Amino acid sequence: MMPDLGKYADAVLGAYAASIVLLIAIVALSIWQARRTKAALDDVEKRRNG
Amino acid sequence: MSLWEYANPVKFMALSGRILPWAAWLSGICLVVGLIWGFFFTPDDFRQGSTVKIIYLHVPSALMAINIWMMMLVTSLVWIIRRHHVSALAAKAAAPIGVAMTLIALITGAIWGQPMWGTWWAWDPRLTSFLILFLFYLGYIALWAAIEDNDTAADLTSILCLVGSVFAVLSRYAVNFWNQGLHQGASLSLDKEKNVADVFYFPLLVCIAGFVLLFIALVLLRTRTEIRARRASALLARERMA
Amino acid sequence: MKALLVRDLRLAIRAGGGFGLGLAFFLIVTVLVPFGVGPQSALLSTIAPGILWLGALLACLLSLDRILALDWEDGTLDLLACAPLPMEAAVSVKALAHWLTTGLPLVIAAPLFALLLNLPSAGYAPLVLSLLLGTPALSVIGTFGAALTVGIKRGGLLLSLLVLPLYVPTLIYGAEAARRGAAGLDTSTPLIMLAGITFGVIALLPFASAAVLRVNIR
Amino acid sequence: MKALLVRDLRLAIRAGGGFGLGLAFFLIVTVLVPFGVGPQSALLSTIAPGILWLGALLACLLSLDRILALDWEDGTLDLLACAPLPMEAAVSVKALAHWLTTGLPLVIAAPLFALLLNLPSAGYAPLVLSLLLGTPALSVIGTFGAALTVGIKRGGLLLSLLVLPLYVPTLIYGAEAARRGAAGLDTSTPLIMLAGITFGVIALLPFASAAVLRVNIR
Amino acid sequence: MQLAVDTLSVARGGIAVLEGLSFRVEAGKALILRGPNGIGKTTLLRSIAGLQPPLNGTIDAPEDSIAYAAHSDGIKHVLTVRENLEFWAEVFGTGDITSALHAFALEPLASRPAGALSAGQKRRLGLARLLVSARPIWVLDEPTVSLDVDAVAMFADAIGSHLSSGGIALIATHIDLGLDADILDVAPFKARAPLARDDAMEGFL
Amino acid sequence: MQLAVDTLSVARGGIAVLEGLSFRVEAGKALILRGPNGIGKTTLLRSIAGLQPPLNGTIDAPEDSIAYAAHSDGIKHVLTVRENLEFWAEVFGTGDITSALHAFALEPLASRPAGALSAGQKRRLGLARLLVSARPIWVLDEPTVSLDVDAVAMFADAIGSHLSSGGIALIATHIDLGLDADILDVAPFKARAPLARDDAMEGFL
Ligand code: HEM
Ligand SMILES: Nc1ncnc2c1ncn2[C@@H]1O[C@H](COP(=O)(O)OP(=O)(O)OP(=O)(O)O)[C@@H](O)[C@H]1O
Ligand SMILES: Nc1ncnc2c1ncn2[C@@H]1O[C@H](COP(=O)(O)OP(=O)(O)OP(=O)(O)O)[C@@H](O)[C@H]1O
Ligand SMILES: [Mg+2]
Ligand SMILES: [Mg+2]
Repeated sequence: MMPDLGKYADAVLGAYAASIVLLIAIVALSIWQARRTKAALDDVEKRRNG
Repeated sequence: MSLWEYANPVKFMALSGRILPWAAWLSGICLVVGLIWGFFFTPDDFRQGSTVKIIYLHVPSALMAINIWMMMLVTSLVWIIRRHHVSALAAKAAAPIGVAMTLIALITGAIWGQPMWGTWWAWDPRLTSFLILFLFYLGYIALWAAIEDNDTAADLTSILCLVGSVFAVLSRYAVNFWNQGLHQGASLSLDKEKNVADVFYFPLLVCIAGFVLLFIALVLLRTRTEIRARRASALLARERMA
Repeated sequence: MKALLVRDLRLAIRAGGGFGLGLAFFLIVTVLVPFGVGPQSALLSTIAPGILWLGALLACLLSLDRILALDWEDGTLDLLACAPLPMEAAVSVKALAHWLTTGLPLVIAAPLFALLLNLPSAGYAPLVLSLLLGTPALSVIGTFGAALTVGIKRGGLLLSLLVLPLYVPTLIYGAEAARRGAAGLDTSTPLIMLAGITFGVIALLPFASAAVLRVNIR
Repeated sequence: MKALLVRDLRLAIRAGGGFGLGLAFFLIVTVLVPFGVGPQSALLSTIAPGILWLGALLACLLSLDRILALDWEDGTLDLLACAPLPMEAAVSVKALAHWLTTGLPLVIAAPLFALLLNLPSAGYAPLVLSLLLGTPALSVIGTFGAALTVGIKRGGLLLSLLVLPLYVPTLIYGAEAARRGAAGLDTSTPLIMLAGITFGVIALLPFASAAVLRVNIR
Repeated sequence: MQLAVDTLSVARGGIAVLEGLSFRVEAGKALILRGPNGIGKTTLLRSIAGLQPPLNGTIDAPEDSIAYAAHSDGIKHVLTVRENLEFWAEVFGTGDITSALHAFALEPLASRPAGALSAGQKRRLGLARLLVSARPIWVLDEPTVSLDVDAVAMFADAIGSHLSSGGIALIATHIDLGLDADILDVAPFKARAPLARDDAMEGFL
Repeated sequence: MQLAVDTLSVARGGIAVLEGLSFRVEAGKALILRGPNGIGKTTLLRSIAGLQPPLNGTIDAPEDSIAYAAHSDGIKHVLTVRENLEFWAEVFGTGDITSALHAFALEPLASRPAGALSAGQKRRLGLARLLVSARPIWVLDEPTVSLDVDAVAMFADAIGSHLSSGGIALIATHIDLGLDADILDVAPFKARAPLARDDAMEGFL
């Protein structure tokens, strides 16, 4: 299954790993912030609407 | 029905809520397909060997890094001229994504440079101007973070974005004059116009589409977050006054 | 406008800051470099033009927050905003005062410091010329940065972060001119570019600075 | 004392300054050096250890005025002088807070920036070690300088001027250790000297800083 | 000449603090603003002085006619009292500062650096600046803070002659100044709900 | 416990401003200092608080017993009201801030950044700090500046309960605080000739 990366395996795998970590980080950060503010807003709205 | 109506937060929330899942799913599909296709099912380049596979990350992220700044420039202008809050918030929301893209381009480039040029980093014009772009992103985000009043922050960051763009172009020319550079130099067998074979080209296109869609999904999500945060703080203030 | 210039110069002298300190910082940077990179004179004379330009840039940078922050804190900017003086003129005058107290002394003293770093003798004239053409741009761009960060308490470091990428083109052409001069090459292209940048920012940036300052005051 | 430390750290984070900006300045200095001296990587890797130490030093320097000036301006120092907290403890805590927000991040980020300057791979460990040993001394000495200049409005440049000569020994040993490391030589002597300086200033300088501060308050 | 304010709403930190305020001050009159702490007097005065845009409503005054004075007097500590005043006199193109020095009994202090003044002396210098501005409308935020009885009397005199020469004064204060002036309590105009800054903002609320 | 000042002379900028001042405040009493601008009240209070050395004479107070409050309140704008107070409570080792918040009606503002307060609200925060310091002697320089009528009443209450629990207050002010306290006019103690700071200086005069 795994393609033969030859002597550059480290470089290719490293690049993929680093990029995917960064992509996941920005996605996770965005989702986490979205959840948190949504919860905070819902909280305020609930208080306002009784 | 003009386009500007979507600058109203309510309309924007409704529309973006509908687009967001589509963009998210499509970007996920494109990224998975493109990256798997590129990583597992493309041949090695005859000179670069397997490192050519880095192109599927490097080129899309580099493209996005530049284009996100362009998008911020446009939304900043819209804020300055028409004062639509969603526009300013979209610029704010886009910046961290731009930072992530710039970092990916820089890191993959550096990792690629080690086998190709024998060095992690060289002061090549393109690399250098990328580093400067990175600094502009950082300054932009730091300025947003440092100012409490939202509209003031929007005004100042917009003007910074404008002035920064001019200086980014100036730097690009200056850097070119300063050093001829390695990027796309003789060591490269890949040259988009002539040499990129279809085997590399099609998966690359899919990856680029994936990155674009990912950006759209993220910027919508983050803009929604910013709008909610503004609403929450407005409501809190009203509560306090009551 | 003359009143503002005179007052700014007077403040710079009285406050024990002004002329002397920018120079002193420049001196200290040039002195510290040999401690950092080691004392080999060949190496030093290669990097001398670049280090001198960097030192001038950092000395400018460190004094930027004096341009507006003091006037902000004690309310002078509020009062100036009410005064019959366009904000564009005010920021230009302030940039000019900054250049007179910081940039100009650096230009004059640079040959002296170049001695410390073994600058080749062909390099003196291009160094001074490039500094003379380039430092006004540093002051004007710096005023823009100072206007951006004026509302922020101790925005000094943020100011540096915002301003330094804007300094890049000036630094590249300036140092390139000084370097080519030291190597005995033709310096006209970088000098022309430098002059272009300087005139461009002097003509345009005060509008951005004034706009930013108005936003910050409100 | 814990309260003071927590408050200082909190202020550093809230004020949008703190951790990030010192780093950003370090990054920018390392980025600007090649623009100044030119892009040749052989030259850059020779001067890399010295430039990195200088960059760290300047990043520290720029943030020194945050240590005490803000507390002076809003009267906190007057109030602290009346509080049941010895001044020596207060200045030590403030130096510690400064190191945690500025020095430590620099130590951690240095290897990354070393990459930009093509530091030879043997140089990484000595560079980090020397910074780890040396930056606390920079913070403590800087606090002394900040205490000296605290009464002076915008004493930033004067502060640099006073502090830089005091930084020279630290810089010499630190850069020497990093340089020897990069050249594959033995680094133990400069590192021991560096450690000696650091422990010496940590043990003694707070008394001087406190004395100076008491004079300045009255 | 007059200062007219019509259904004005002002905001601080993006939140309305006063709304629906209307008043009119004729030449030769003074208006004193009163109201509890935090009601928005400072915000109102800054808006009238043109330092921040109003949320709503209009402020009508001849152009370049307003002189504003607040706690921060724009006094440079390293310049002398005379140099401080001369600077403002030049900026406003008036030139002569002797009468301003005299009005606040600053002659004996004229060559003292402003940093070496006591709190009340500094305040007197800040008020003297109004005289050299030669502006007809004075907008003053708690002008008598730190002043002793004599100095308050000097201030009252200065206001008196300003008004009798056709000037206007708008003053926010908590204490009695002994001036013969109308008093406006701003408390009833407290904003009920924070208003959005413009239509596009509506969605935020 | 008492605060006793004996033939005190104080100087500012190296020049004596007040001399030969003697007074004594017993536990449970307040003393109000009055005098024209620039007479030296601030200088006197700073000397008593130990912030500057007196020129002559003695100041007698138990060690670590003085809390000083002036115009600069040591308020951090980026911290909330609660965080500001908590910091001082920890420094003085008292811990609980609820009663201090309550005494100056700061509860509704507790989680607001201090920078977003009005002038009077900031002053209330500055005064609340006195309560968390738990020090018996309060040395206050114009404490009611910018305060409205309600807030002045809160301040008077705070002083009242401080005194009735055996505290001491020394207050410089220009306006009437409505406190039941002795008043000392410092004007007669104005230094006649500038004094040298110590014997070694004598030769210069
Ligand atoms: C940190 C280092 C690097 C950075 C910041 C960087 C940046 C960029 C940028 C900005 C682009 C432009 C995208 C576009 O406009 O089309 C790009 C494209 C590209 N880069 Fe890099 N790069 C780096 C290192 C490398 C290395 C080491 C290689 C390979 C040896 C490489 C190969 C390519 C290729 C093949 C493209 C292709 C697309 C085109 O022809 O424009 N890059 N890079
Ligand atoms: N950034 C902000 N966010 C929210 N509210 C704020 C902000 N800044 C100020 N405020 C509030 O705005 C209100 C108006 O303040 P302003 O300074 O105008 O009051 P004032 O009438 O001058 O009071 P004082 O008599 O105490 O000086 C205050 O209640 C204050 O707490
Ligand atoms: N550096 C200095 N050199 C000479 N005189 C000074 C200096 N600093 C202050 N003074 C003078 O010392 C005197 C005492 O000032 P202080 O601030 O103690 O007065 P105060 O009684 O508090 O006045 P106010 O009621 O105005 O606050 C003033 O006359 C002031 O002008
Ligand atoms: Mg007010
Ligand atoms: Mg006083």
